[in-house]
Amino acid sequence: MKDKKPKSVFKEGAITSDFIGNSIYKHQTKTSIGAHNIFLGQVRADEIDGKTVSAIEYTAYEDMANQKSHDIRESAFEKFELTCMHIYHSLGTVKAGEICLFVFVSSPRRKVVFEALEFIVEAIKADVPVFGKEIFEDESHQWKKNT
Amino acid sequence: MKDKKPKSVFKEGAITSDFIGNSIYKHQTKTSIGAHNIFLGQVRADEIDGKTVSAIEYTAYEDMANQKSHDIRESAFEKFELTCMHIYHSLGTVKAGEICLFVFVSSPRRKVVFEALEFIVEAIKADVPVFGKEIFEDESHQWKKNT
Amino acid sequence: MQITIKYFGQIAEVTKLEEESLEFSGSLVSDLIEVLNKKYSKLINKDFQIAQNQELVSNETEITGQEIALLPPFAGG
Amino acid sequence: MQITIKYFGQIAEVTKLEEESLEFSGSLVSDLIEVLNKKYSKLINKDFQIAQNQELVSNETEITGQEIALLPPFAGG
Repeated sequence: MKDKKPKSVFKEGAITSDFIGNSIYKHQTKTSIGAHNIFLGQVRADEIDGKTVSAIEYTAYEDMANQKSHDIRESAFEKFELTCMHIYHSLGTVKAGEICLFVFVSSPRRKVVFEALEFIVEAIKADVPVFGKEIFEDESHQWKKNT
Repeated sequence: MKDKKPKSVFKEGAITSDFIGNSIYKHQTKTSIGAHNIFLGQVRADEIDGKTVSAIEYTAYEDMANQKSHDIRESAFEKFELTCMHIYHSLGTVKAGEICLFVFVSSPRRKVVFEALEFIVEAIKADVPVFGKEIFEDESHQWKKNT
Repeated sequence: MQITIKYFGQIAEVTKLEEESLEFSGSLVSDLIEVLNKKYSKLINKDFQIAQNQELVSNETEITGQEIALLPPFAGG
Repeated sequence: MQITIKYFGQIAEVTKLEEESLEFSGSLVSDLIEVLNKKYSKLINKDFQIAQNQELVSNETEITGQEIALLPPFAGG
């Protein structure tokens, strides 16, 4: 049994460029870092059968999602020499063009950040129970599915 | 012979987190993008023989560096399905903890951004004539060399 | 035994609720799916996985009555 | 022929200038290196490559008199 709740990765609504910029700024005091790698997931205005996606509404099985994100974090630190690592995912409505996923890894050396970031993003997509309802401009919807 | 000068990748001094945040913000109008990947090079306060690096002073063979960066850009667009791509490198003094390299790639899909970003960063390190003088706290220096 | 089931996303759309308690007399995950398919006929065409105590489980796993959830395909990021 | 050479980083530290014009009577890059090693004895211990017209060239390349540069190891990023 897990003895304490892991930190939440969720933020209500879109992740702003200010938040990301500020997060980068905070790492400038960590002078052992030589390389950062950042992944951002942005909501696409996909056209499906003549209708355009205007937003995605995210929900999650939050407890499991936070636990799985915590597990991914632990195994990333075990596999790769990372100085720090952050994961943020949106809940609720994120409009097309806005950012819904922000993953940030930092290390003394660059080789490791590329590998680590891809590992983490793929694990999030595969293992973290987040659900996305694609809302079209006419307010109809369909359910998103990761590929 | 090259018929026109490629765009400069250089910026005087450190690349600020505001500049990076703003660059992310500008991409929110491009709603075909689904994934961004960003690499940031940060100056490390390495300790070498008991002395600590306080800054790096960057110089470059600017014409050749811009031409090589342009070539890297062209071959990245040829190899990978990218929506956009940006490279910025500092010239002059960048203090430990500050950012000296900012590479930004965006694509409809995520798989391609990981590969593309690593390709571009490795090519910049190998092919772009930028030189770095590591300044220690006692004002002595040594010349940096990419590995 | 009394079990509590959570529904998410497209599955919650079918069940029209996010959580319910059921009296369950089977033993395996597959027994539970059978019960639910009877209760919600539209579930049969839906793609979902079952998590017990926040871990995905197979049809042959025994139901212990801890936190159970029906999860449609993940769409994070 | 009259050629112009640019020096960068650690190399400019040795030559104490960033650019100069030389009368050059050899034909290959290796001939030029020999001339420069004589002029700047400390160059012998330094690691550098030569670019002609903004492309790295080998010792066997012919000097055409276009933009020539001595480049120490790259340290971008």
